[in-house]
Parts: sequence; C-alpha cells; structure tokens
Amino acid sequence: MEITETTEGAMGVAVLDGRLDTATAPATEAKLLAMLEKGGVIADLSAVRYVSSAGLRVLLKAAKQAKAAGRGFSVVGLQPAVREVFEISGFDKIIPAFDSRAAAAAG
Amino acid sequence: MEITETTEGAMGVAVLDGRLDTATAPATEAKLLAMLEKGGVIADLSAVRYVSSAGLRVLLKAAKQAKAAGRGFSVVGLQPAVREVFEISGFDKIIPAFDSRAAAAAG
Amino acid sequence: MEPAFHLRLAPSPGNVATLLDALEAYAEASALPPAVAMRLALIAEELAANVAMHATGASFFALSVRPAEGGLELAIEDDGPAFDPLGAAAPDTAAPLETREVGGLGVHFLREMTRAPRYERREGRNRLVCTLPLEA
Amino acid sequence: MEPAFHLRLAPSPGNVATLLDALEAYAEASALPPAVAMRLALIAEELAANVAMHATGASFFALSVRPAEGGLELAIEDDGPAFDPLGAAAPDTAAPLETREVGGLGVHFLREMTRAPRYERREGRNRLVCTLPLEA
Ligand SMILES: Nc1ncnc2c1ncn2[C@@H]1O[C@H](COP(=O)(O)OP(=O)(O)O)[C@@H](O)[C@H]1O
Ligand SMILES: Nc1ncnc2c1ncn2[C@@H]1O[C@H](COP(=O)(O)OP(=O)(O)O)[C@@H](O)[C@H]1O
Repeated sequence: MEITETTEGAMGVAVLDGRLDTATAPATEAKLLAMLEKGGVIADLSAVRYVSSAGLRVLLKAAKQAKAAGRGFSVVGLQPAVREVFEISGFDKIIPAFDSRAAAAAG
Repeated sequence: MEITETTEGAMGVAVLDGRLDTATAPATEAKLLAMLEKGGVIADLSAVRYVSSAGLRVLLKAAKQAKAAGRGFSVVGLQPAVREVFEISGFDKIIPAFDSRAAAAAG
Repeated sequence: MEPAFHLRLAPSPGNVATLLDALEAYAEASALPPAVAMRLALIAEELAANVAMHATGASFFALSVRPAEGGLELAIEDDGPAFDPLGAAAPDTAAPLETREVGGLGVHFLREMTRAPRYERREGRNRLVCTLPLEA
Repeated sequence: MEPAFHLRLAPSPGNVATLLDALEAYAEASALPPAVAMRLALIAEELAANVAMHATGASFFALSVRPAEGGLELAIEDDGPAFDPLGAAAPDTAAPLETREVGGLGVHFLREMTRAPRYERREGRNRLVCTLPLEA
C-alpha cells in the first residue's frame, strides 16, 4: 500500500494505492489518524481494488475519530468491487462516498 | 516484465524490469530478437532479480542470433542472485557481462 | 476431483498475505471475473486471519478451491481449537456511525457472498465449506 | 511435522506463475535470505514447468517446504507419467556459444543448489525430495 498526501481545498487527501487488508491496515490507520489531527480528510480509493474487513475497520475508526473531532471524513473513487463490500457491510450508509475529490471537498 | 528500449552509443539497450521466467520469456525473446534485427544489443538486467532456465534460454538464443549476424550481445547489471545462476549454468563464459552500459558499448 | 488450488501454510499474519498473493495469481491464471476474485480473497482473508490471530496452538490453515456445480467450492481447514464461525452473531449493518461496531464482518461476508456455508469439526480440525457463485 | 508451505495446483503454465508468486510471498513472510528465496523459486519453477509442459495427463503438481536439519526440505509431487528428472543428462556447461544447447539446466540447478536429491515413484505419483541449504 502506498499512501500519498495532497490537499483539495481545505481538506487533506490521502491517495491510497494497493490492497487495504490485514497486512496494510495498521500503516493505513496510522496515516489517516495522523492526517485527521490536522483537519478533515478525503480518502481517495480509486487505485484500491480490494478492501477486506480489516480495511473497513480502519475506515470506521477514521470516521469515528473525525466525528468526535467535528471534522469531515469521506471516500472517493470506489471501484465496483469495493463498492460491493461497502454495500454488503452497510458502510455506504455511515461513510459518505463521493464521485470526485471536488465533490467531497464541497460536500 | 517491462522492457524499455534506449541506446548507448551505437548499441541498442533493452532495460528489463521484473522476473525473467517461464511466464515472461516469450515476450522478452520477441523483443530482444526484434532489436537484434537493427544492431547490437545490451540487455540491462539491473532491475531483474530472478532469471530461471527459461530466461537463460532466451539470452542464449539472442547471443546465438547476434553471433550469426556478426553483432554484439552482452548483459550488464547482474544482481548477485542472477550472477550465481549465470555461473552455475556456465553462461558467464558464453555471454559477456559488463559493469555498466558504457563499458558494454566500449567492449 | 483434485482441487484446482490447495494452499496450506503455517498460521501467521505474514502468511495471510502469502495466501492473498497466491489467490490473486491463481485468479488471474484461471481468468476469474474480478468481482469473483475479490469475493474469494475476502472470504479467504477473513477466515485465515481469524486462525492466524485467534486460534491458539493451530499449526496450519489450508484453503482448497475446486470447480463445482454453480460455482467454486471453497474449503477452509485448520487444526486450532473448535470454533464455528457460523455461530457468531451477525453485525448490525444498519447501526449509525456512533454505535457501529467493528468485528463480525467476516461471517457476514461469508453469509452474503457464498451459498450453503457449513461447518464441521472432525479429527481435531475445523472445516468450513461453502460455494462461491461464479457470476460477476 | 506439518509443512510450512504446501501448494497444489492444476498443472498449467499460468499456475507456474501462481506458484512463483506464492513462493515469493512466503519467502518474504518467512524472511528467507534473497539468495535462498531465488534458489527455491528456481528449483520449483523448473520442476513445475516440466510437469505443466511435458507430463501428459497429470492433474496436479504440488510443492511442500518444511524446515529440516541443515535447511529446507522440498518435496515436489505430480501424478503424470513416471519421470525421473535425476536420470536426465547434465548439460555441458563448458561448451562454447556455438554448440551450447538449451535444456537440461533444471536438473543441473537441482544438483548444484540442493543436497541429496532423490526421486521415487509411488502410487502413481512422481516424488522428488531434496534439501535446500539455508546459507546465503
Ligand atoms: N479461528 C478462531 N478460533 C478461535 N476463536 C476465534 C476464531 N476466529 C474468531 N474467534 C473469536 O471470535 C471473535 C470474533 O471474531 P471476528 O468476528 O472475526 O472479529 P475479529 O475482527 O475480532 O477477528 C474473536 O475476537 C475471537 O475471540
Ligand atoms: N515431468 C515430466 N514428465 C515427462 N517428461 C518430462 C518431464 N519433464 C521433462 N520431460 C522430458 O524431458 C525433456 C528434457 O527436459 P528439460 O531438461 O527440463 O528440458 P526442457 O527445457 O525441454 O523442459 C523434455 O523435453 C521432456 O521430453
């Protein structure tokens, strides 16, 4: 998993590239939580073709921390397979998903 | 396996990146033989960490075709593991190996 | 019939990644549709990670895949303590963010993505079998 | 002792790549020295590719790796026609380019890189066992 940091308006953007699974969850969690210390975060999953429950756990933790701190946390660029995982797990109803970084920053 | 084509002096250089094995041998062979139609070739193996006998077969074929056409064929950048394969198979004695592209072009 | 894929490994977190890499290569070699390949990896990861992290004393986990009527038959085995993943409670997938719990998703994926999952304990081994439909 | 790695696949060229990917991930998870990981992959590829390409009617090839005295014990099995790779002639590794033949390198690597390779035919299966030393 490679994570590149950039910005979109006032939001931080974490561009994830790789599988978000048991092996890559710890480093991804550390990165997202560190970015959330500084402000709202958009996780760009366009280059993520696989998210397992260990990955969902990371996103849930980030969403909860963001909520507690009164900051935004959203995802963009869900691949069809990843979208299926979000839907089956009900994550589509608790983590806002947008089509583009611009839409996420505006939302 | 990714193969990028460049030049060093009058020689063509094939920069190989990946495993040179059963799966990647056919495409690599096609590429090297096509380049040898045009002139001498240096195969840069700096980014190749694995060569199997299927890979050696490709290099042998290229060396033989080069010899028949009166052209040069050499390798550069052998990783320690790849060098071991060359030595055990005796390929170190039939395919010239150089430290750098410049040395190969001069040699 | 011989399985098309059978991998047995010592149950470490690192070997969960080994299993996923092998499955990804197998899915490519077998030209499985991407959605099917992802579900296969998801189910395998959940169950293998459970063994690697919770099954005290287990010496291996193993996954077999064989073509069967209506899809791929998956069988996951380990020699850890008796544990029926199908006995776990389903998560509340309608809970709001504040009260949403992590965990339990593995068995939920198993129920939602596969057909006829069944568990048995035999000769000191856990064995879970299910059918993964091939439609994308 | 249970093998640390056991992979059984249908014998296709694509699955030779599956085996190599799995071995690479396993070597990483087990922190094998790179030189040892390469020799392991080399031996496995040679034997698996032979089965995939020459063993008419084989339904599988399988590789087991288990820690043993002095290194890793590798066992490669298939259910193709009886074939002893150790019976093959060694290549002339001193031949000049013009007369150098391809082929036969697989068994040469096996002899040079492993210890005590032995072949047996039993119950319709070829089984080759050898020890890969762990020193880099
Ligand atoms: N293979 C297993 N052997 C023994 N206990 C297990 C096994 N798998 C899961 N468990 C137990 O069930 C609990 C819930 O598992 P699971 O729903 O997968 O959530 P988690 O994300 O914590 O692994 C674990 O915390 C563990 O106590
Ligand atoms: N597993 C096998 N079953 C039957 N025949 C085999 C097997 N492996 C090799 N052979 C035979 O031995 C010959 C030499 O094999 P090998 O030295 O590995 O060279 P090659 O590069 O042609 O595979 C093959 O061409 C084939 O006829």
